[in-house]
Amino acid sequence: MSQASLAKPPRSAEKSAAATVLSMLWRDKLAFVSVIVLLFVFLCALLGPALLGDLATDQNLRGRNSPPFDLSRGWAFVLGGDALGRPMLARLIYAARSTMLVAAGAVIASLIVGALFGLVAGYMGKTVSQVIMRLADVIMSFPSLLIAVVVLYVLGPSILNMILVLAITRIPIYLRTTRAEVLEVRERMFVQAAIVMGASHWRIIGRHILPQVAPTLITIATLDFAFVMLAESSLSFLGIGIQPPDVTWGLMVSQGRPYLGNAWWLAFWPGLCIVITTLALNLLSNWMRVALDPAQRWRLEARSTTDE
Amino acid sequence: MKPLLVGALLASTSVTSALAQTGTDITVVLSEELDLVEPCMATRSNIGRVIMQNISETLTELDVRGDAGLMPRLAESWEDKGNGTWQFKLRQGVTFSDGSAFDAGDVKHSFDRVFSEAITCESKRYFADTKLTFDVVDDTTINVKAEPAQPILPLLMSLVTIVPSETPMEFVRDPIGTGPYVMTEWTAGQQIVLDRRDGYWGAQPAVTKATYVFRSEPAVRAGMVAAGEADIAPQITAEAADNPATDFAYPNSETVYLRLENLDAPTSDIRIRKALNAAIDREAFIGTLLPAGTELAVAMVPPTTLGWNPNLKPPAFDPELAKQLIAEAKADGVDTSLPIEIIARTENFPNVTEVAEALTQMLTDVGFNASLRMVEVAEHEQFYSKPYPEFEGTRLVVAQHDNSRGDPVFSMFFKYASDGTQSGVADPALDEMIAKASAATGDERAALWSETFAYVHDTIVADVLLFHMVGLSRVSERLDFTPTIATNAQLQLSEINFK
Amino acid sequence: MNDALLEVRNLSVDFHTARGTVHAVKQISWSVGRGETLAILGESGSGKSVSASAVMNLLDMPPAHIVEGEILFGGQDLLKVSYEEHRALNGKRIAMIFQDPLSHFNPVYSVGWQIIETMTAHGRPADQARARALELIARVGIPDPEAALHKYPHQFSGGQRQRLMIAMALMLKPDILIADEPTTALDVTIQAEVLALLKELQRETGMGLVLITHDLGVVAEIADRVVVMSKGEIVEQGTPREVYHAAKHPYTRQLIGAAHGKGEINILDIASPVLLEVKSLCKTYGAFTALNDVSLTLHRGQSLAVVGESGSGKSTLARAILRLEGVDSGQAVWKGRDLIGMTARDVLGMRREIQMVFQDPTQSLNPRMSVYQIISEGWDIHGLMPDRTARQAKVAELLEQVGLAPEHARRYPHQFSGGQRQRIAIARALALEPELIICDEAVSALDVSIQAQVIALLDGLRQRLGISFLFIAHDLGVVRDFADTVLVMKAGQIVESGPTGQIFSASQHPYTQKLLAANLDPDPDVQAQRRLRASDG
Amino acid sequence: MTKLIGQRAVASLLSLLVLMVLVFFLSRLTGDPAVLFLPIDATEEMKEQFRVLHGLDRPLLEQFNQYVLDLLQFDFGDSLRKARPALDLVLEAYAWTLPLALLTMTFVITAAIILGSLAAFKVGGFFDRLVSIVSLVGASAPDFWIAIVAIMVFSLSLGWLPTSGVGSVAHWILPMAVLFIRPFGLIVQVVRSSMLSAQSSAYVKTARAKGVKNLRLIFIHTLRNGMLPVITVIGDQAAAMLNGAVIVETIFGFPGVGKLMIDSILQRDFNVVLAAILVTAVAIFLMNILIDIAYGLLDPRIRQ
Repeated sequence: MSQASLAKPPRSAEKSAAATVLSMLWRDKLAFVSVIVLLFVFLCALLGPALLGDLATDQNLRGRNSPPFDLSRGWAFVLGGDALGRPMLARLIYAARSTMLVAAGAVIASLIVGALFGLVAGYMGKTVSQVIMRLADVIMSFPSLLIAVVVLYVLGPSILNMILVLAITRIPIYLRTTRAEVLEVRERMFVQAAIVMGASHWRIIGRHILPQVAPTLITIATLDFAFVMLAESSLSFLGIGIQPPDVTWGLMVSQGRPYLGNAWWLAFWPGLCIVITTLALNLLSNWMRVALDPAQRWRLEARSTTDE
Repeated sequence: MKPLLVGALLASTSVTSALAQTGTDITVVLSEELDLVEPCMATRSNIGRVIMQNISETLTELDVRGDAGLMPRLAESWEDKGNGTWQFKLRQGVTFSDGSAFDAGDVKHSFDRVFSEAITCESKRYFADTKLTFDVVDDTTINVKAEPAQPILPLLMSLVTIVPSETPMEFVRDPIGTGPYVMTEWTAGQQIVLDRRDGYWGAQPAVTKATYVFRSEPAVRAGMVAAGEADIAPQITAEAADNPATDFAYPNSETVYLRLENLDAPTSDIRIRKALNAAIDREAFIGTLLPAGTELAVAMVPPTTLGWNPNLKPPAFDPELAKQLIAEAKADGVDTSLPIEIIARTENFPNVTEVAEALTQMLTDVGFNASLRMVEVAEHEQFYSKPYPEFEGTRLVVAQHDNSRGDPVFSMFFKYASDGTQSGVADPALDEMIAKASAATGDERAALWSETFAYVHDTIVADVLLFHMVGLSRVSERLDFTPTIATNAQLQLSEINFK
Repeated sequence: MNDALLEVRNLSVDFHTARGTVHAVKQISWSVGRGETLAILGESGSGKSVSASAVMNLLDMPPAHIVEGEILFGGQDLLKVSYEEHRALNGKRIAMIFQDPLSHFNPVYSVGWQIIETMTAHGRPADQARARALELIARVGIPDPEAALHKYPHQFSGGQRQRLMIAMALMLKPDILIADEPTTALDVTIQAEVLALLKELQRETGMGLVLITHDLGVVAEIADRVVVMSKGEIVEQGTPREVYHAAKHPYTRQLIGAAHGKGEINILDIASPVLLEVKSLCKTYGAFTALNDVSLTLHRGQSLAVVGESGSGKSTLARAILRLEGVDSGQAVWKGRDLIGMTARDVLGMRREIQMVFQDPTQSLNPRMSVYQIISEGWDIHGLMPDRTARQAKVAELLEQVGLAPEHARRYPHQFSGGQRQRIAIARALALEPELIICDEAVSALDVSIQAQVIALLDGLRQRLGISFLFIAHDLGVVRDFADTVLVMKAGQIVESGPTGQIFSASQHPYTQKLLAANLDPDPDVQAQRRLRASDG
Repeated sequence: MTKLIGQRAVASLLSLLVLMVLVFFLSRLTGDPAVLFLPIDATEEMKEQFRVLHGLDRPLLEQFNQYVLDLLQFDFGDSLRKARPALDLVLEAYAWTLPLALLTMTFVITAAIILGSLAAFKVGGFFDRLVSIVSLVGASAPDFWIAIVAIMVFSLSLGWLPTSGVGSVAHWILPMAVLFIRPFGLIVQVVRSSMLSAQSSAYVKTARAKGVKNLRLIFIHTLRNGMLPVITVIGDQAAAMLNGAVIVETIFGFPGVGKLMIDSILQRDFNVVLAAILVTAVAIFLMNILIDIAYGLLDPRIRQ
């Protein structure tokens, strides 16, 4: 490990990709912790609901708002109980799934659609590009609240529809970024080189342009993940977001807000979950900015740990 | 750019500060802004709280503090002339805030406005099937003829505010009334100011000036009174009401219930309806999700209403009974596995979401295939009013109904008659009972309503009646004021005194 | 050496980077006196600029770390003075100009503002600074100085910008001017003018000039003394003549050997068949004429050079032949078929036969593809070599052919040096076994010694594989050792063409002659003679 | 420049048209305003009367034609609920939103530039990390949560500031502070990284070689260049604020356009929604032109 990858590194290139990524992560301790946090959240989202069973949903009106750090009601109540007497900890784990589902769904959907249109807008002629950009403008100026109400009213409140609402509002971000990057990348010499070799449009887009654009998009997506979580909670606050029995952290904060004065833990823990996850995503995206760029990657590649 | 900003700041500072209330001026913090300050819309509670009896007055007034029943206001007396005609003797020496004198012509004009095609006045709905003809006898006497005869016409008169006959047939922005206050300022989005006026016919109230401001967050409203920025916060939540010295609970005339469709499977079976009633642990909500003081409902109207039946008992919480009833129904071929969707509206009342979640859980616990759907107000209306959308199972609509008018007639037809807009029942016997009670007067009327309530509650178990709600108001300690059941719909400044 | 104005003694500088410590310069010493010109000669990575940056306190510390040494100026050690004292010297007593004046001017302020700031930053009144600026702008040969004052850097040409940069440096009549590659990005004729200007100004002011360069020609033209640097060390020093004629260190000798213009001149084999015939190509961009009736003939196995300064239309010609750009009129007949009118489908076939090597290999290689992917991409496109093992073998073979190792196939472009990258680009071009390779300034971005290697490689390929080359360059010297025929372009037109030997020895057109004259010879004696002749004529 | 603005205007006008059509028809999918305006017990006749009064009974296309015709005469229609011209309501709300947005953005920009520049000056230092962490954490918390906690702490517990409303200068502090957090967190990061890359630019080297002082180096030479990417982000954030700060306005009872918008959407007050969207779009268009002008002022290369 201490072998520096100096000037011309015939370093054990056989090292598996996973190991390389791990060691690069280890170099940035904050990103490392972030990944652990996110993995944990992801595991909660994946397995939590199945493991918890009814623990997260069983109500107890007469034992509501029990204070945190009291183990007399079992480990699940270590973070207190909510307004319906359900254990906060179990609720948080249970809510992780839909929170992640909404955020990831919205981000992935908007990323795919936005990037696709952005590629087309950036690569195709001026007319197509103009039409797409104007459409993006329209979406940008379309108030997300109205989209939310339209979708909610016409399609009903569900996680899928919430994903739809949030995805629509985020499309322009990816579209604009992709287009701007494509406009720049397509003028680069290696794209010209590919044309000289006879590469088709799809090949140029897929092999030469997309890989250059992807890291930027992924970095933005990571940040956007955080943004979407906050946007979702804002919609919940306004009463046009996720509705029970579905539950997300954002909804929990919103529902806990009347209790801030006398049962702070109802809104505090889910808020903390959002802050921590958002923070982790931000730090991870900073790391990715470097790690996904081959020219900068060396900064994170293994080197003597005694180096400062 | 700078002058603009500085200007904006200066402008905002020039607005009277709401801080540090002193003397006899008060500030009231309401939950939502008023769209209109239109007298004929005063029956809408958020408008009524500002206008009703403060700016505009009515001919009659229902006593909610004592048991005086219907009291004179702008009408000094009234009598049934028979044949559906009532004669009202009007108070003399009353002037509007614009200086003009009040007479019978104003009363006629006020009603003409209500029934006008040019504006959509709320109070019109109370006269849905009644045709009124006005006959101005002299300046202080007016005959009102109702077809068909309307036994509670004097009570209905407490719902229509009187405006001067010059008032145009469109929504006004500067309401003129006979009340003790006059609106002196309306800054959209910010505040409405009422000033006490000279020349009011009655006793001068203690409050000289009332400023109404609007904050949607209950914690903020409660906090404003605590911080001295406001004197009355009529609607706060139980969570925010943590100071017994300032926070009052009072029945607010709202009744929460689950509307069942008696024609839909599986709720068409009375055993299922009984099971639903038995499955709900009503007591568990009180003092937890709902404020202490909330009462269990046995009728659509609060106990202060005419004909309320004290003999009815709320169904006991008995999950075993519920399960047994379901099993019986199932044995008789009722498909008890059909989905039951509980429809509740966000922000219908404080903690509505939690209440709906708990209800769902309770129904699920006894074996119903229940699920919850929270909807927003426009969508709720679709489920609540006819025609109801199709559904494979049945929908239970969580609804809140307000009747502070003292008579069940304002509720029973809509909620229980076959043609009622929000009715889940189609029972000819019940239709007849409602019609009979509506037409009756006096003690007979009370008895008939009583009977009807019993029929609905015990005989056909038409719905799942849940709670008579309480409202919570925070009142500054410097005021001598106790909120009442009417505080929901009106807030008479003349009832407020200073300690 | 006692009259040295500025003296660097035993300076060692380390850079602490994530990859470990790099010794940027090791115990180097040099000095420069009044009126003297010292050249610091070296290739990229030799550390030639480090000592100058240390003099100006421009090293970022960290990562830089001055290990030892001293820099003596006006009786004090510049490494020991305070930041504020050092700042007071910068621009006033010691000034510096840089390569690439476009990026070294602040793009958002007017040129006048920036020139005047040199004086106001040192407390001189603004009106005085303005007068001085006008005087100097006129002196460096910018027309209409009053107007120039208010213009922005991007509104000038490259040569003008460098002149303005010089004016800015000379505002306070510094004792020392450090010029870091001042002419590298400029056309040869402009380079000659700028060097002449520097020399004149030096004569006028008597300042000491430290000139950092990679170009032996520049050294030969201007330097009184030269230090040669390699890998952070001074390997040779003396007068340019001493160094050129009696180099002791192998590196210096290699450097001198790499200078072009020494080898045999290639002769065109007229017997070989015609491969490409360009007829009357015309192309305009708005009012600008990029190609004006350009015609040329290229034979199989020929290496045809197109030489011209920036804006001459030489790159447009290459791009037009490759169908990367349309033309207004004309033909380009490739093996009997007109490339210009070809359908998209036919173009694909043509793409295999004509390949291109671009100027900057850093940009022409996709940074996210491995060398293997880069080289084999052409096969994917044209559906060739489906067999994986055969492919791997062929990639390895190609890498060896261009002087790289087969195991390099797994790496990514950023892991290579500039010369290595250009070899990868050549391997990529070779992979499709083309008949013609168009090299667009393929060696301009490379160090001299690397240039020589790459040119030797191309020449070898031409001889062994019989590939034809269309070689586009701005520098006549570069093409002498490689091309058999030279076309000289100016303003979209071919002004002269002929066999290489003829162009170099008996050029007809004055522009060609001017180019040749401006092309600096690495031999100080040759340059001295030329100067003599120029001053006579 | 004028030509650029002209092109932009044409493009924006097209987008505006599409936007108007979309909003007009989509909003009418969301239900009948009559049932929301009238009480639940209202008769069908009353509802019908309401619809007739507001032309909601006519075919959708006819309604749209009428709307466009009115719009051409600068008539945005009346609010269905407030019986007032929709445009008046929107402009009144803007009189609050505009100063709030401008003031907050002024503070955000000032603070972000100063703190971001200073953080970039000593990368990895204590101050740099402090700014990064505080801005990240602040920007990661739901704003309604921050708003309510801020009221509890500063108004109720400490009693320093009024809880809400718009009476005096003090009333503006909390809403502005809450509104400040997120754009600040974002912009300070952009300023920092932009300043970092500007600092390593070649022209900074030239300036140092000229003997330019440090502070002048940061705030005269680097900042103007570093501001170019920042302006884009500032534009986006300002646009978001011109859309109204829904949450902050709702909680603090601030009569801005965000509150007006959410209320109108929830109440299906179509004319107000449309007017608000159109006015906002124009405001954002004007702001984008300001941004373009700012670009031109900062960077002479863009002026041509």
